Amino acid sequence: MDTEKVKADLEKALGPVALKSVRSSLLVENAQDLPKVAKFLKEDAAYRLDYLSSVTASDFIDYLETVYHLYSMEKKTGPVTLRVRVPRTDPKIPSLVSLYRGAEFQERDNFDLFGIVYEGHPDLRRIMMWEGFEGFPMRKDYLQEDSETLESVDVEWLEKNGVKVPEAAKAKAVELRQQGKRALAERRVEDKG
Amino acid sequence: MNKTFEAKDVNLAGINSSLLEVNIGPQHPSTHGVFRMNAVLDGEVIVSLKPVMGYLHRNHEQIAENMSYAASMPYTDRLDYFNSMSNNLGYALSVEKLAGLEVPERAEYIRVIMAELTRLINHIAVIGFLLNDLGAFFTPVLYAFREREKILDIFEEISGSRMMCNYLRFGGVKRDLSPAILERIRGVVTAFPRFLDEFETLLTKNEILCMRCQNVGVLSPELAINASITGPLLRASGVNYDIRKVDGYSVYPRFQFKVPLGPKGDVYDRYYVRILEMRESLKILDQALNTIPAGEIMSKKMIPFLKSPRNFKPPVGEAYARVESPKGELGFYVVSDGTPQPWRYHVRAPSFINLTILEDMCLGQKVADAIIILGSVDIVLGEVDR
Amino acid sequence: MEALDQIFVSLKQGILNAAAGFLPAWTGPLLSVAISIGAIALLGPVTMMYLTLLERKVVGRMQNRIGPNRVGKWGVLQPLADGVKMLTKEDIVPARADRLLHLLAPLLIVMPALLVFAVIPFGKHMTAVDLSVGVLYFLAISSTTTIAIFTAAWASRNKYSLLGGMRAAAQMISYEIPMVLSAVPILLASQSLSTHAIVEAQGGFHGLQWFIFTPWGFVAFIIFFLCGVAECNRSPFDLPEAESEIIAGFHTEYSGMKFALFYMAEFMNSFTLSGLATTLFLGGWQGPFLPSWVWFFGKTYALIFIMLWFRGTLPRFRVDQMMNLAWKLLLPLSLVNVIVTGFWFFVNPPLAIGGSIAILWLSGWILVRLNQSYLPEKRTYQFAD
Amino acid sequence: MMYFGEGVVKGMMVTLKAFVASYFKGPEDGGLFTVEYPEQRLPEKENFRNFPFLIYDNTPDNLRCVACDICAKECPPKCIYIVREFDKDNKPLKRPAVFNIDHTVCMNCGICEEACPFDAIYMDHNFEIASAERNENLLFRKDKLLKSNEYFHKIRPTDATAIDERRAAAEAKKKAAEAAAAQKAAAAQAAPKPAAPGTTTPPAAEPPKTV
Repeated sequence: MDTEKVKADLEKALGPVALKSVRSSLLVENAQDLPKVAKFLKEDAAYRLDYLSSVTASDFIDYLETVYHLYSMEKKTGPVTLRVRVPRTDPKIPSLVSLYRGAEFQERDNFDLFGIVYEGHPDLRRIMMWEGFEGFPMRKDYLQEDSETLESVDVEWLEKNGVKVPEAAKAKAVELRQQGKRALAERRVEDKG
Repeated sequence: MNKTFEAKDVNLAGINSSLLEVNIGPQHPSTHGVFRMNAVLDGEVIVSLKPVMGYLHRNHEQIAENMSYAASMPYTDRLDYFNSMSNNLGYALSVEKLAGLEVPERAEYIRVIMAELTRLINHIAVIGFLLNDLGAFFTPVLYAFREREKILDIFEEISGSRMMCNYLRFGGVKRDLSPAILERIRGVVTAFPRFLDEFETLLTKNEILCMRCQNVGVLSPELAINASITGPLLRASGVNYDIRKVDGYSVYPRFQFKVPLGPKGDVYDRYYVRILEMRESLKILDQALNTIPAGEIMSKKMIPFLKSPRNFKPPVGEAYARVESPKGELGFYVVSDGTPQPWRYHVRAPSFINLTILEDMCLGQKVADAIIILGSVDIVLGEVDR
Repeated sequence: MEALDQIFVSLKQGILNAAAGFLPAWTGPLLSVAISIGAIALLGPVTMMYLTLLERKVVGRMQNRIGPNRVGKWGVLQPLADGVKMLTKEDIVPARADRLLHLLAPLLIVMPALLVFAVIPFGKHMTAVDLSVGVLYFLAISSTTTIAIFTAAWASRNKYSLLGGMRAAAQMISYEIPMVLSAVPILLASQSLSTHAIVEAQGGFHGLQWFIFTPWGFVAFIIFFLCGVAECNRSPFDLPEAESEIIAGFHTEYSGMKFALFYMAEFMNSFTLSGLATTLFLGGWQGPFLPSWVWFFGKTYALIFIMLWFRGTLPRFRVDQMMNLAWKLLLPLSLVNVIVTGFWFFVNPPLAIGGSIAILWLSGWILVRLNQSYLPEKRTYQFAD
Repeated sequence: MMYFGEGVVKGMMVTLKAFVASYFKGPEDGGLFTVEYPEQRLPEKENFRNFPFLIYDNTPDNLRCVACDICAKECPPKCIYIVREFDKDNKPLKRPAVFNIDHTVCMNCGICEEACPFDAIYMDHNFEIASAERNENLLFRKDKLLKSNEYFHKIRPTDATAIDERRAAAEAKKKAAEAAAAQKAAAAQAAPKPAAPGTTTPPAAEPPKTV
């Protein structure tokens, strides 16, 4: 479905909607009117896009993005791809669960791995990681926890269970606690091939 | 309508019986992997059921972002480890779409043959495990695995490994099918219907199976479409949506086959739609084996990259290709930034999304029903947790 | 043939005579009782061990595989290996379990299983205790296993075993009634509760006049056998220990020798119930040429093969379907069967045979129609393009 | 469906047929097909790939691997570790001093076999390498990895012969090229005068690629 025709229809039907076609998809400039666009595409007789195939988030360093692939099961027509971009600092996108029940788990998955908050999602919890996990693993700036160096919490736990912790490790733990830092592994510079 | 016991009939106000909260899983004989269901039971009837997953989460998508395109092909085998060939096919299609590669005729036919053989394996294994959850003590599973062995031997002969095939490459396949192998595949394909008939006499009209499976876990077509359910689950509810027909990817439009649809969308329909789908796959395999053309199996542009996969740099852009894997729509969304490593790699896993409405199907049913509803949804945790 | 038939009886007599030589007279009866008890105490566990092997072999063969054949020639020593493993396995008792009841439950379940051996007529003159109320004794003792199972479920303080215990209580009580009622026609026909007399009553046509060949006997046999399978929690009715739904049901928290006792009780129950079904319906040790105990063990193991066959093929019922089958199908059918037996004896033969078959067929058909909602529906599948 | 139990009875006939067939029928038509593993074995398939191994021609220190590190870069789980060998006055040699493959990490995907330009590393058939100790026994060092070309011919005959032919052809081409170059050098050295400036000397034979 070529994006120009879809863009034209949307502007005709919804009036002031900032749309920009990016490669083969349609960028909804302002995140807030995403539900309006999706609702129109779902109910309009010409489109009937009643099947949300996949909700994918990705991290482009200066913004976070969510891509929606919409299909119509009724008319068996091809994908209309919507795209929403939000700043990294406070990523908020209105949730589509009220329109498409299928987005429920996928939005939770994106929240868990990227930290994009989907407003209006009935039960926005982490789905892959355990509750106490901090950080969003799929972001490009995510640093893994360095498993070699011990933090003060680990040292206490080891000593409580009768394990003799070497002096150097204990000193490193105390120093980390004073600086208030977490033991994070630096990003191993992957040779770009 | 199979009258099941509704808690509402009996007035429990007088009795102050509390609800029993049971964790079914993650270590449980019939959750098909490390999958947990927080079930709240009123006697045997399920009042609420929250799925919990993530125990097998390896962050396959981040691993793929730190490796070259070809290096993450063996990892796609481990997504849904029951059908590695259709995972490979999905990934290969999305990268070929991204890089605009042409696949020679013979390679396309080989891919269709491999995908359909994987569909046979997956469906009989699923039916076998469903009967295991129903209590038939391993007999259907072992009949199914006896047939599965024959097909896995063929995979081992061709790709080198039974389940982790890593057989497809971008632009073609790794090794050609010798005439001897084609004969062996034809032998398996002709012997399969006889096994299917025997399997059906054992199961389809079995009164206990019918009593246990009919009108259990009913899924309405509207809810199925709205919840992005795909695969045999959707077609059992009567929605005619098969990606081999809709997208017509690879050389599927050249084959005549039908799409079976179920009338009611309960566990029995999902079981029987899978058996009918196997018969359709056998038709496709027959036609593919008869009309497979000769020719080379790798596109010219990709032969230099066989020796040095790290130098394969697709153009900047993104591509989303989807495949009708035996569990549903398996999509691969790949974003390239011109370097040999993908910028973003996302897998649209059918089992993960088919679980969205597990609770809706299980409310009001019994514990025994919840187990077979989960069995009929057919999840594999490698794909759910990625 | 007579010598071979009475070989065990003469063996016991020989021992008694030999012992009488140098033992005081009053020890005679004690010794005879001791020998009988010894025989049963040996027969019970050994049958159990070799039933586990038979089950694994038969179900294995049904699944195109060999079954245990590593320990001993055809896996003959496998039961010994299992026994040693069970003895050496650590016996874990859950922290918050009720320790006393947790220990008591396995004992409570094995005692009835062994007591019931007393009334089974293994051969001519080979019934341990020829009680005049044999069948009543059997049914009464075997119904106490429900309490043991529920104690096990409640004592191990585990949600799954609680579910299993509830299911066990519901199942065994609701299958007790059709089982007893299906034994009533046999008691009417042989006018006695003693197992010995029942077998005697089936002695006509040199040992082939079994009760199963009468219409009401055949229906009663089917009901009795199905309820028997349900009583010892075996295949289509193995809800109390449904491994795919509630892990191992009431014996989830048992390991080591305690678990072995549960296992032993289940197999001994299935042996004794098959034995009783043979006694009531298949003419116990009655048979044309072979020695009497060969006939008894042959028929019993045939019924046990059917139980294993169930286990190798059939899926499991759901709780409400299982209860419905007992209360709405088997119970009314067994009541009608009692009436038909009466009709059979007080009407002259030609009308009796036709009439009873007609009544039973009609009542069966009506009952199946009444349970219409539980019958499989016809489904049509379209093929879209 | 006339009677209530008809489906169940038909189903049980299937299992009874399987039970009887297991005694009288062969593995092909429904009988027993169990292969009792340690005593009997399934015929080994040529394309089966298990863990990689290094090939040497006739003596272990004449191995084909030139420590070019391509397979270590290509390996998805990064389980190959290579250190190049240096001779006395530390000039790099075309041989690996250390070549470790960690078998607990390797997933036998066969990408190193495809990527190796010197036919040095191929997938083995030996899968019985279970051991009690994980760190030392499953980290295969160079000596444990090296296997002869004859062994390669034994386990993968068709591939081995095809590779040997290709190597022999490349060898022959290289010798021919050297002979031509040597013979041309001799000719050029014997008669330098007649080389008129007009005739451009034929383009030097394309240096033999060692692929």
